[in-house]
Amino acid sequence: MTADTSGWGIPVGYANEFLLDREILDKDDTPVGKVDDLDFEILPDGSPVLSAILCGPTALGPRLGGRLGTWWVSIARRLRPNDDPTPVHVGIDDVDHVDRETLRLRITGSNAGTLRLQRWVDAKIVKRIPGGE
Amino acid sequence: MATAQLMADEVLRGRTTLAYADTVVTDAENDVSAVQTAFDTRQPPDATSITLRDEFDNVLQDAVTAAQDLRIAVRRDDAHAIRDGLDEAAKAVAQLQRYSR
Amino acid sequence: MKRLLNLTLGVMTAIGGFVDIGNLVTSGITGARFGMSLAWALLLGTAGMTLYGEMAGRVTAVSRRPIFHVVRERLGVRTAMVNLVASLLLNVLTLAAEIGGVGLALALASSINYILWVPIIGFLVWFFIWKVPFAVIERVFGLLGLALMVFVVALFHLHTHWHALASGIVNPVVPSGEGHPTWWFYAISLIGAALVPYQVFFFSSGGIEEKWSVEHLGEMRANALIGFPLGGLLSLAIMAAAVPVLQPRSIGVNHLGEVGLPVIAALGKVGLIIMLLGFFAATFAAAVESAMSSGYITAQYLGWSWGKQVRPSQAPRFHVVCLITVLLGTAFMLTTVDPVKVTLVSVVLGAAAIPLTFFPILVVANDRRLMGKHANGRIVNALGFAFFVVIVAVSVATLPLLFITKAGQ
Amino acid sequence: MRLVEVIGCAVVDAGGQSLGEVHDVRLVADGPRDANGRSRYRLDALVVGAGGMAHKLGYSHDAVSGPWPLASIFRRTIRRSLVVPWSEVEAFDRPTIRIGVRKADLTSLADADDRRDDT
Repeated sequence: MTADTSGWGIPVGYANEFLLDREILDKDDTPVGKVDDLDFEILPDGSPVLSAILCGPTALGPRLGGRLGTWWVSIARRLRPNDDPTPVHVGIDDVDHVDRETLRLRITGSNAGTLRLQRWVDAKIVKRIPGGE
Repeated sequence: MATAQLMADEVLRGRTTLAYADTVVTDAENDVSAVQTAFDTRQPPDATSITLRDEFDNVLQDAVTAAQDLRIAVRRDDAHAIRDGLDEAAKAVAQLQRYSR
Repeated sequence: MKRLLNLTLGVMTAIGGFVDIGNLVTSGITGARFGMSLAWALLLGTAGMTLYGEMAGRVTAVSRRPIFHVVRERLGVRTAMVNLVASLLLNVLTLAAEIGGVGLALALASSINYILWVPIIGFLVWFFIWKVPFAVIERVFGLLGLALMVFVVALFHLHTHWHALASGIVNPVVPSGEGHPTWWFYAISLIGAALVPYQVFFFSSGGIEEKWSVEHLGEMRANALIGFPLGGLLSLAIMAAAVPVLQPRSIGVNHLGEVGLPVIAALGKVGLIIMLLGFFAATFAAAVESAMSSGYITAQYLGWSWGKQVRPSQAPRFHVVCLITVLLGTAFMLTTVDPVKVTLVSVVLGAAAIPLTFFPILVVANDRRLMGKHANGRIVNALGFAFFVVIVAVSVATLPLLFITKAGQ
Repeated sequence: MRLVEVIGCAVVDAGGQSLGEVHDVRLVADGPRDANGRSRYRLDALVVGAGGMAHKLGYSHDAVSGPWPLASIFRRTIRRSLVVPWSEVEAFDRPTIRIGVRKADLTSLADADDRRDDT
């Protein structure tokens, strides 16, 4: 359709086939989450343009749908510091490239804001078990 | 019951460890007494079956006792007692088979 | 030379890893009760595990990503969530059964009631996940599990009627006095014992932990194509050994101790001790593997970091899921449920859940964008699809049979 | 607008005929440039109708061609998936999307011209 190889390495594609549910790795190859949802901004001409990758339990919940989804989101909100229902946004400028399996960031995971739960679990549980340093 | 008999045989032939034999025979004893308990809790429908039930219960009781004796003998590793227990068990099994026909 | 050693190690650990409490119990029960008339189910299950194990390993090595990523990408969040929840529940059930199995093995060795061993075993399982390197767990227990070869030796020492055994395998007949539903229930239990979901996840995630890539395809294939079938052979030996010793005396297998009677009859004390070592290693390894499998699939579904290559503080959520699984499994065993019953139910439910995992594997192994020239060939596809139809049928029949036969009574 | 709000919406064509639910979207990298000078992804079209599962599994692409007979079954369901350009959307009021064209004027996902350019 187009020879333009801009974008993130795949010029034209379907969300389910190259982006949604893919693993997100930071620039050091550390897993930082999954592409749980996508956020679009609507341009003045009415066309939606991808503005962020959404990540984390509050993004996943609505996709599960039904009672499980609602329940999932309410638990996830409680685990967040300020009961904030907005999921973690990974800005499109921080994305390096995608292939069909992974989405790679140009920043480290700690800057992407997706590792809050991991750090909490580490500090509150794992570090307190002998040998958990 | 057959499990306990086979196990006791192997004990006599010195082919097993006592711990293993003890565990197996204890389990077997529990199984037999579980059968008896299950049987005793059944409500017999009429007078003839009450008599029959009592007879069969006696036979079951013999089996339980035989299993107990075997277990005790095995635990003490007493060859003589094990042989007695085996005889007892064989009788109980023969009776059980008569009733199950 | 080192390569060859690795290969042998891999194959042997696959044998040891394949056999767990499920195989011990189902093979023992069916051999004692049905002779060799259900050997076909064991062989079928093993063939299926080999086929799909190889496929899963190939997808893992080529894409360098474990299977549960693929499950979510291809099945979508919701169906994958169903698979995740089902697999997690099964892992807890399987883990409980394995912990019970280790307890029973220790009880047979010590005559101390298994229930007293359960908390200690639970702790040890967690400790191994927490501290012991992956390769050590896999190799030490895989190799010790080979002690179960003693059943093969026993088979040669017993007065085995090889001809009758073989004809039992080739012409299966439902023994008189046994109902067809019961016979089919145990057939499913044997298929399920070979196809436990955690084994697929562990095999694949373990490949990532060992850094498999396309160059390791040969090693992976050898593990799957030699290891799993030999593991199946071991199960077959357990079944066959029960036939001459237990069946004529109509001894039913209700406890792990009865599974071992043929070895005692054939080989005496030495055989008994080796066998107990095998029981212990096989069930303990499986306990560790099923608990880790929970951590693996949860982390892979949600995109967390996982595994034993990184320090616990780098994968804290993975370790917490493993810990919770161990706690739940241990607590369940402490309710004094019969480990043998738990085993039967877990293998049968496992057979019902496995299509959700095998289906995406079969599809992805056909995706040439991902697999390139390593995609499935025609023969593998034909066999894979045929077996998939079989397990779907099994999965549909499982619950009705479970209730009709009251778990095979 | 989150993708989850679009997925699952029922699509109704200009004649009032229901086309099924949205199960995927086509993204084309021809939007305004981002901070790194790359074109941003624009939501170009909705994929509507049966075959969501088959599409997700990968069967809309030629590279997934087995195993028989699953491949041919899934291929057939994908033929019933329609591609609806976003520019045709007239009203987006979750859970319904109204479009300004008729079903007959839409292309099937299987005929979309970008299917074979990235093997």
